[in-house]
Amino acid sequence: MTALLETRGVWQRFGGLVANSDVSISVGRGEIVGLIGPNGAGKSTLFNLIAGVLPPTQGSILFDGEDVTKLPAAERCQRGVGRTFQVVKSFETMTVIDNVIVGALIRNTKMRIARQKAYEVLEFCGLAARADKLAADLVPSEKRRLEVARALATEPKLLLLDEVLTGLTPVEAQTGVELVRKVRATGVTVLMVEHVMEIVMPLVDRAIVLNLGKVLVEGKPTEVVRNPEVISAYLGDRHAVGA
Amino acid sequence: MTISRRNVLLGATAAAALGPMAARAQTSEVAIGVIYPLSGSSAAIGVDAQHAFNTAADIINKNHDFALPLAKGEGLSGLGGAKVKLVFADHQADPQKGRAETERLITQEKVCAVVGTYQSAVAVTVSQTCERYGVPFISADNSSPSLHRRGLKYYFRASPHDEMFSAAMFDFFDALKKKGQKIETLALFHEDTIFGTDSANAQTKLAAERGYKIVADIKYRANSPSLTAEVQQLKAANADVLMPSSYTTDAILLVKTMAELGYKPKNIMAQDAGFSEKATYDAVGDKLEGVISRGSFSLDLAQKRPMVGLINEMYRAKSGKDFNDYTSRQFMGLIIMADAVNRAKSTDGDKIREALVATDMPGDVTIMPWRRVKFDEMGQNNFADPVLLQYTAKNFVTIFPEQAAVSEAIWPMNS
Amino acid sequence: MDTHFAQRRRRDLIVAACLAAVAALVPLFVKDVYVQNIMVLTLMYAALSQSWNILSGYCGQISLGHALYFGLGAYTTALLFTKFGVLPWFGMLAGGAISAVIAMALGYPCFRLRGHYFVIATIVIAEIALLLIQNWDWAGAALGIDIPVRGDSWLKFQFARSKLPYFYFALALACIAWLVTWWLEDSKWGYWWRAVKDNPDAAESLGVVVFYSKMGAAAVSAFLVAVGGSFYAQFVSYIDPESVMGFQFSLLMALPAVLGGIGTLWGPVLGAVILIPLTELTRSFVGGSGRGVDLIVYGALIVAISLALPKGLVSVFGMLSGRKEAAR
Amino acid sequence: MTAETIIQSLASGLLMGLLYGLIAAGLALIFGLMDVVNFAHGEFLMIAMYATFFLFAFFAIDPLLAAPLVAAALFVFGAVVYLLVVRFAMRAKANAGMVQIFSTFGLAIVMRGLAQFFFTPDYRSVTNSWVGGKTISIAGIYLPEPQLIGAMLSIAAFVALYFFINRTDFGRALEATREDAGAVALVGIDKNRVFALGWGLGAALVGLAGAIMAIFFYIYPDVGASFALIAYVTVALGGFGSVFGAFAGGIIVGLVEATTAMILPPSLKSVGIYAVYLLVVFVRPRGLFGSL
Repeated sequence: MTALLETRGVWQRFGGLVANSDVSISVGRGEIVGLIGPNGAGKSTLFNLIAGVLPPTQGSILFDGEDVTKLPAAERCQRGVGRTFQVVKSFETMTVIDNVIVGALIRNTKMRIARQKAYEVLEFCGLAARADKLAADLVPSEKRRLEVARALATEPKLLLLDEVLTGLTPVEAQTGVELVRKVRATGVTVLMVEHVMEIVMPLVDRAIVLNLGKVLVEGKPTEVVRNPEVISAYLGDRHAVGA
Repeated sequence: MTISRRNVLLGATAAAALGPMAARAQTSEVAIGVIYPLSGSSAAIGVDAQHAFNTAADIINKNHDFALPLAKGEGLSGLGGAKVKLVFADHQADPQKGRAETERLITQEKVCAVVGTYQSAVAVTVSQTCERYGVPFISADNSSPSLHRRGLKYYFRASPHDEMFSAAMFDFFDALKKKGQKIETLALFHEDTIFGTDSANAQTKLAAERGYKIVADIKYRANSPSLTAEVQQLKAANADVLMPSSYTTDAILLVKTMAELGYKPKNIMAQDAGFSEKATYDAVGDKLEGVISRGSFSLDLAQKRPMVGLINEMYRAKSGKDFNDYTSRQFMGLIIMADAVNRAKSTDGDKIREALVATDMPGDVTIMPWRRVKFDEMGQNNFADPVLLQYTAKNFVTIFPEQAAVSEAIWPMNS
Repeated sequence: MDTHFAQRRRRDLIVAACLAAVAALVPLFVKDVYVQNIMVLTLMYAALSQSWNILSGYCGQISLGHALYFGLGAYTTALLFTKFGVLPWFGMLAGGAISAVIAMALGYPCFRLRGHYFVIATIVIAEIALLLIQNWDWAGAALGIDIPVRGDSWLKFQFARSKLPYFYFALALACIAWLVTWWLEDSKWGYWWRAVKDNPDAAESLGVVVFYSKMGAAAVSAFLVAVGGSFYAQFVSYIDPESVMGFQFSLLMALPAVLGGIGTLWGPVLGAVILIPLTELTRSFVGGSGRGVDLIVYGALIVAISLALPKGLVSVFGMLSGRKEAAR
Repeated sequence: MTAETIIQSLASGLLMGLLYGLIAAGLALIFGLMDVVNFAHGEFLMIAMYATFFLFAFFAIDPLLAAPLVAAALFVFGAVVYLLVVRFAMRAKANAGMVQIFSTFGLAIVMRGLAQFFFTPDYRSVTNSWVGGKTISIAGIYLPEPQLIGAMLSIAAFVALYFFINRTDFGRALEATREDAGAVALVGIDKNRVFALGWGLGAALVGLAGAIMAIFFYIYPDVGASFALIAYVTVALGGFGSVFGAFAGGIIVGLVEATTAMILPPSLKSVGIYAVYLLVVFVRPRGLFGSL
């Protein structure tokens, strides 16, 4: 079986700055993959390339066996890529259920069915009680979950999670971890970007570490955390040299 | 006539409750609607017009010894001495509002006639509305020639329109040419609304007919922040006569810009508007020595007809300004309308209309240099001879036609 | 589970139907043409503002150039009638269609712009159109188009004195604009537009093609505004560039929605019902002084309402859409 | 068309452009400071022109001498407008953009009404001022002195503005407040004070422009409308948030206007300006030098 997502030799340059160089990764169906790395490693850029916010300077991106390199974000969503945003982007003047309906509408154009679907997703994410609240009135952890709910409503094959667990209290983070597991249990593949390794390592099947725009290592989380290159990348070169 | 004490009391109470609106019920007043721009960018015109109309109403309603219809005696004798009551409305230069306000004047204020409007575009809808209600309308100061050619029965215009005005200008050119002056090229400078467009159309047609060459035809945007580029083209063309059709704002800016760019036109023959406004001469009068403007009024008529000077004094007491081309026509508009109401002996629209159709007023009982006031079948007075006025020594003097002229034209203005 | 929501929508519909029915009966009791005229204008502005609200309120693309579509509707109808004898009913549809197409053609480059850049682009495009018409001799240039009125005729949609036919047309137009909004509010378009307004990036990630959403909103909005313009041409029976395409018109169209409550179903109606009679009455009864008092009153009112009630008058009248209200 | 007319056109266009830049500078500053577009900008100009006129008419103060006085008066006026109106507009949590647009637009209408009420709708002009109507002729090219002075003042104002924003403590405070109003509050800077001063400064710039404009332009309650749209286009063309952009935008607008009038009928000359604006933002959606 082919991988669900594959990037082949992806480069992204912004003027003179190289954000991603020759990144080739793949995500198999049903996996939870963590994309980690220190600040400025190019995680977010790669994430945006996969989500279709911008096309790569070079290289190609395959999703579900098809080349989607040139497709815009909305089209990728249509094909089954759902995402969340690192800085939460709720539709603030809309209610929670309405936020999710926007996502659900891509699969169901009948309002009644879309609403039904949105409600189910909210229950799945534990937000049903908040359905009629304005998104602006949610607390930050609820907003994160709303992002996930919205993306899930588009019935994605691949869910891209951008630092959904960062900045949460341990209890909230644990709820988040369980939600991700539940999502995977429904057959959705998950690719999650996290800056803080400790949170995701117990969750992911496989971790890909980016550093300076390149893939440093990839493998099982337990192996990756022990990899000296990863440690020095996280601690920083200066520190490594100084020590 | 006996009036019971009770009725007086009732009347007073009603008047107190309803304010000025109660007055309309009494037959001792005849309401005439006056519709002008009283706010917005041409509010200055409307405010001056109010003074002109109030002056006319004053003359009608009080006893004055002028050889003007209705001046002697108080009120309208044909209606038992009823006083003329003016109801002012603001159309803000918007045709839709002109229409709505006219309807209000007719249906709510119960006016029996309407006078207006300054802007020709508004005159279109005001006259249409009057037509629908069978209420006579006098276009006091609109000069667009298309207005009376729309087959309206209740439309009347005592003053000249642009074609008559422009024809006078070309008559003047022809006369000068006969005297050996060289006039071959003309430069038209006109704003882009209805006034400038109509004026330029008439001038273009006349120039072709009479064999003058238009070397520059510059249409500019009204209230433009700068006229530099326009003036350069005028300067490059350097025609024998510059013929501007501009409102006050643009007239001031035009003259200032010409001075700044070192352009002294050989002659200026202006289509009234800004060039008959006091504000223009207050601002740039020193640069306008010798400018000629068409007009339908001249204060030097007071030399022949003293009442013109006296009435002007009355107007000045209200407004602080002399009569100009607009305010004089506005004044006459009300006099002519009131005269018709008086002769109709009724406030019925059709009767007033018949009286207007029958109007035949000799020129010397007006304050205008007109031959007479008599409307043709389209409601246009073709006897309203325009005059050409030249600005010299801070005054306008009539220079054309010869029978009205008080002095010879200075030509060219800048030699 | 969505009963509250469904109830609210049904209630909106019933309230609207009742209001329309009451409005339809008003002329039976109010015979004064001046007052009728104000009612016609109020309904017309309610319809225009409701239509403007679709693009600017729901979809968040603030246009201060909608006079363009209004003028296009008015000019298309008037030109087709005076030049080719095409009845205004067809002119109305033609004007609407042309406006919708032009709105999309202009949207193509403009919808990339954001914030004030977009607002200014809408203003200057309408200005360009105004200047072009003002200089287009065949279309009457500055002289405008005088639509001859020869008696009453439903076919030609012109009536010499009676305001009633205009009143009922304006009422119908306001109802249609309201119904279209009501219907769109609970359709995928309505959801997409609000999503686009709140956060275009997030909307795009959920499969909403932001660009098409804006195009759709622009087309619907322009079509309805143009029909309003056609109506205006028939109602006033004279149009000239300044009076149907001037910048003032774009503002007048936006004001009822802004003051009533932008992006809400009832805002434009409420705004128009309060604002239009007020402006007409201040002009008629204060404006005659020639001292600008009407402007002071009008302007101060705009400042006061926009500062005191940023969500519009609906927030006072408790007419915010039920879902939001429940949430507060 | 001779070379001379072309040069004259461009020279006049440049002078006019610098003046547009000066008029727009205050708008650019205010926008750059707090993302608020002042829709009453044209009316600020109108007030400045009236102030100049009355100083001249009643106290015989020449507009050139009056300019600093008018600027000072407008400074106070701008600060007061901020404190009375804009401050509240900026607090709006819902529909912030709309509230700003329409509260300043309403203010514009009130100001016009008040001007009509107190000053009457009559057209006023400053006559016989020192430089009014005077013109310098170089090789057949005429450069009117008032516009020349306006142009120099415009350059000086932009240079001063540049140093003010980049080199003074207050300028840095403005910039910092713009970046993060919450953070500056922590270091003891009062946001409202800074913004009020910013509005005052923006209005003072309009005051300078108005004093110069009064020398060669007519004055009446609606005069601002002629310049307001040009000022907005100037700022947007240069790019919101860039004061230098407003300067460049002004020059471009002036030159485009002059050029268009040579090619098309002059009544269409603003079409040139608008078309250039559209072309620029279609290619660069944030204007030439914009950061927002």
